[in-house]
This record gives sequence, C-alpha cells and structure tokens, in this order.
Amino acid sequence: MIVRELELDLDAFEGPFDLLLTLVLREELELADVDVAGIVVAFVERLEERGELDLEACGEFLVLVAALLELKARALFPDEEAELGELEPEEAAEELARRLAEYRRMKEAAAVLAERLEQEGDRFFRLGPAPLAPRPERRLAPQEPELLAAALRALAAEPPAVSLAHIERRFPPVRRFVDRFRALLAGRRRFSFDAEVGELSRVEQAVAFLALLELRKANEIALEQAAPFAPIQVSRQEIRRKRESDEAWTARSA
Amino acid sequence: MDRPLRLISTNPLDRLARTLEALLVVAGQPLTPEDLAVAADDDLERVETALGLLSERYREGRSGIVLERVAGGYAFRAARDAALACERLFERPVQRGLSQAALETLSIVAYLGPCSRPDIARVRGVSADSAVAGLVERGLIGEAGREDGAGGAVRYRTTPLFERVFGLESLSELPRLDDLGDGADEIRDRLHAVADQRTA
Amino acid sequence: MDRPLRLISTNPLDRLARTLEALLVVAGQPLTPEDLAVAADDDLERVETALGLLSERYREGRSGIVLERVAGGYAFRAARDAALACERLFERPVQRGLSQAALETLSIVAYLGPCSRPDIARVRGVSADSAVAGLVERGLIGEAGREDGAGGAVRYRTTPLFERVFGLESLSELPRLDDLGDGADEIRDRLHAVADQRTA
Repeated sequence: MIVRELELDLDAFEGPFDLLLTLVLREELELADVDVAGIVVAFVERLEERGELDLEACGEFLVLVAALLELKARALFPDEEAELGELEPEEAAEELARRLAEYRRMKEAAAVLAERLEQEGDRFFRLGPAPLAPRPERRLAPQEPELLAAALRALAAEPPAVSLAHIERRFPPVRRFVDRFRALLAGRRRFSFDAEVGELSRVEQAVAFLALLELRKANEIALEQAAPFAPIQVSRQEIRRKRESDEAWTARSA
Repeated sequence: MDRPLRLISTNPLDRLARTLEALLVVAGQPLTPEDLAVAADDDLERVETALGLLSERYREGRSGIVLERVAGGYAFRAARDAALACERLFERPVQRGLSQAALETLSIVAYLGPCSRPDIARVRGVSADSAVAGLVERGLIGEAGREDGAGGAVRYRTTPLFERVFGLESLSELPRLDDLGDGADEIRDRLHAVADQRTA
Repeated sequence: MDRPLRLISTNPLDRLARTLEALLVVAGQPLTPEDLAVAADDDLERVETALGLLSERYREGRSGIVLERVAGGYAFRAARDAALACERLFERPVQRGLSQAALETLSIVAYLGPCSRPDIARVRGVSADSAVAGLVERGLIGEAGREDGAGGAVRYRTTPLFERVFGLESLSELPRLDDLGDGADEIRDRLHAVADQRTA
C-alpha cells in the first residue's frame, strides 16, 4: 500500500494524499481547513479494506501525519509560541488542546450558520425604511464639550500591553519565583521550600518547584530532602555565596 | 344583508389589527409587541391577540406578505414562494458570498458575545481584520464599546440584522456551544466500526 | 358551497397578485408595473389587472396596508387612520448620549479639522464608515471637499448643528488639549503613534 496515493475526500480537499501535502507545503491550501482526523480515518479504512497490516505503510503514515499536525498546530497559534513557552509542556499541551477544541466548536458553529443561511435564503425582507414612510428626525440632547476632549484623550492614551493576564493568573511565570527565591537567599543561607510555598495554590506550588529546578540547574542553590515527601531544604551554593559575600564586602568597604 | 360584515369590520380588535398592519408595513425593522402596544396606544394582551390574528392572515401559502417572528419582534417579509421573483428584482448585499472566514468570525462574535479583533484572532489563529471589516460593512456586526473602557481594542457584537438574516427569533435559538461536539465521538465511532469489522 | 372560493384561491391571477404583494413588501422604493412584470416573469397586462385587484384589497378603510400609486410606481403605505399610531412609532425620544464610535469620530473631526474616512479610521484603529454615515445622517458633520482636489477621499467637518448641540460658539471654544500636544498637527502625530502601537 502506498501512503502517498491514499485517496482523500475531505471538505477542504479531494484527491491523493501526496497532492494535499504538496499544496500545503506550497501554501496553496490552508492547513487550518484540513481535517487531519479525516485523513487518519481514511487511512485506517483503507488499511482495513486490504485486510493485512502493512507496517511499513503505517510507519510512513504516522510520520507524515505527525508532521502535518505539528504544522497545523503552529499555524493556528503563530504568535503565541512565546506565551505557550512560559508553560510547562503538559500545561502548554492542555492549553493547545483547549484552544483547538474551541476552534473546532467555532468551525462547527460556522457550519450551522452556513446551513441556516441556505435554509433561510428564500426569505426576502426590506432593508431600511419603507418607500413612503416618514423620515423621523433624530434629536440629540445638549452634550458636554468635555466628552469630546475625553474621547480624544482616551484615543491618545497608551494602549494596555497585550493582556496575557488570563494565562498568568492560572500559570504564574517561573521567573517570578526565581526572583523571589534569589531575594530570599540574599538575606539568609537557607529556607524551607514547603514553609515558603505552603499557602500558595497547587498550580503556583508547581511553578515554584520548576523555579527551584531552574536555580539548581544554574548551580545557584543546593537542595536537600531527608526522605521522599519530607520538606525540601533550599540553601545557597557555597562557591557562589563566597563570591557574592566578597563582592558585598568590597562594596561595603568602599 | 351586509350587517354581519359591517359588524366584523368595526370590531375593535380588527381595528387594532389594521393599525398593527400599518405599523408593520412602514417599520424598517422588527417591532416588539411592546413597541406596537405603545404606538397603537392599546394594551399588550390585546396586541398579542391581534398579532395572532395577523399571523394567521399573513402566513405562507395564503398571502404574498408573511408576518414572521424574528430578532425579538414581528416583521413582514415576502412569502418563500416569491423568492425567485424577489431575486430578479432585489440585491442581497448582506448574505451574498459570506466566506468561511466571515462565518467563523460571525460565530465567534455570536457565541462569545462582545469581543475584539484580537479575541477573534486568538480563536481562529489568523488575523480577523478583513473578516470583521466585511461583516461591519454588511451590518451583521457592530461596535460595542472598547475593551477596558476607553483606549482598548474595539469590541463587536452581532446586530438585530444578523438575527433577521439567519431567521433567528433570538441568539438563544442558536445551538448551545456544549452541543457542538468537537467531533471526537464521531471519529471514534468510525474507528470502532473499522475495528469491529476486523474482529468479525 | 366553497367552490367559488377555492377557484379563486388557485386562480393564477391570484398567484400573480401574491407574488406582487411579496415584491411590494420588500421594495425600498415604488415599483413600476414594468419592474413588477419583469420580476414576476409575467405579462404587463396581467400585472396591471393584478394590481387592480390589490388596489381593491389594500384600500383605505379596508386594510391597514394601503397600495398607493405614486409618480414612480406602486408602493405600500400605512392607512390614514393609523397616522397617529405611525407618528408615535417614529417619534423618537430625545437621545441622551452618543455611542462611543460616534463620539470618537466626532472628537477627531472637531479637533483635527476636516478629515476623510481613512484619516479617522487610522486614528481609531477601525473602520469609521458607519460612524461617519450616522453622524452625517444626523447632521452633526458634513462634507467639506475632497483630499487633493477632485479625485481624493471626501473630507468631513463639523456643522453648525454640532456647535449648537455641544453649546459652542465656535470650534475655538473646544476644551483645550495642551496635555496631548501643541496644535492639531502634534496631536495628530501622537494619535497616529498610539494607533500604530494599538494595532501592532
């Protein structure tokens, strides 16, 4: 079975799989419109018709479909890699899945509207006033000139930075905890992680733990734990502390 | 001999119905029973009764003028069997050639309520600027203030014309978002069907 | 007993009359018998006959909808005895405020001097077409020549009605915006800079 010759009959495309790939790569077909699940089902059905398991074809197909899916995901969220990059892989995957589901629902809603338009296409009505109807005068109460000044001032105001607030609320940035732990360790040699994050939400605790790993990776801290699930003790790395204290001394003596 | 007829024609409810006909034929958009009651200077209950009479008189198959319930009110339109004749005479600037992008944008605005171009782009994954501009021009969506009060991005919502074009009594007539499955079930079913065939 | 009635209801002339009703209720302007004949794909003489039927059905005292013959052709209008109700329908309460879009557009035209729709759209970050059309309709702004002579975009300026509504003797009485810049040009530059940032 030759995967590239797989015949597809999708909403957005009809023809062999390799033509679809070509069109997508030439950007002549919007990948966002391609129903990848439909391709998978077509492949499985074809496989079933043949009645034997063609491992080589399965392998090739998996590689192609995985690539297609990745391209599609990236195309759907072009500017948000940075935003998603802030998240842990699992969280990012969850966020992507959530948005894909939302997009998919909207596409279905659009299909419902299209169908409705088709059904209601034979309803003609008048747009605008009747031919011989009176033209009403729309009177306006006296207005304050200050309203105009306020409107223009608002247009001249710096726009709020593109808000990622809803993401941040759920997933505070790792950076915040990195800074916080550094500040803590500038004041004392060690602290108890559990005591420090005890009052935070689970998500925040998870992100705080990521910050710990980050600091450990950079060799800024040492982690100790007496036993699994025992409180985690965080302390400054000795070498680093020494250098910092030297600098501090110099600074103070100057 | 013509007594009974005369009686009917001076029946106050019939008079009210005539007044409502007049109001509906000059109105540029659907009128609610409340609008009609105020204009006719009559009470709501009687207006509702008269509307019932008119709905019967102006219905498909009986009259070329049809009274329909749409966009939260009542409006006259052409009977469906005159659609071909209407097409020969009238342009349809609103619904003609709505693109897939426009329909998706329209769904997002209809379902998510007032939202900005960045909101729409976030769901669609591509810029919504030209789709939004096209829908505003057709009068299917309109501005609804700005995000964060002043200064933010302009937000849009669907217009009564949207409901009219799509023949909706109100937005609540759209299928619930929860009922628009993500299609996963259907795909799973098809795959199961294949699997069952295999073991059979 | 109901034979004659049944005959009438399936009479082709009645069908034609229904089609004409439909066309007339959709039309935004009077339709000539010729227009109607083309749309109904029927011959002019039959259309005239059907119009005669309809004039009888839709006449004063009999129906709230009246078929009127005017200079440009035929059109439906409201019956005279519903005139008071129609007046109440069209009598709009004095509007208390302007929409955000209207206010923004008006402030741009008032402070920056005559501007075209593209100018306004650039500052607002969204199309100004419907806001401009609305303000022109209410007489708050009016056309003031074209950009770069004949071929350019139409520019708009505020009207004397605008000054009356805002209680201004002249535009020089507008509240000062020194905090935004020195003079219209500087304010315009600043607005453009912010708008570019907003759409970025």
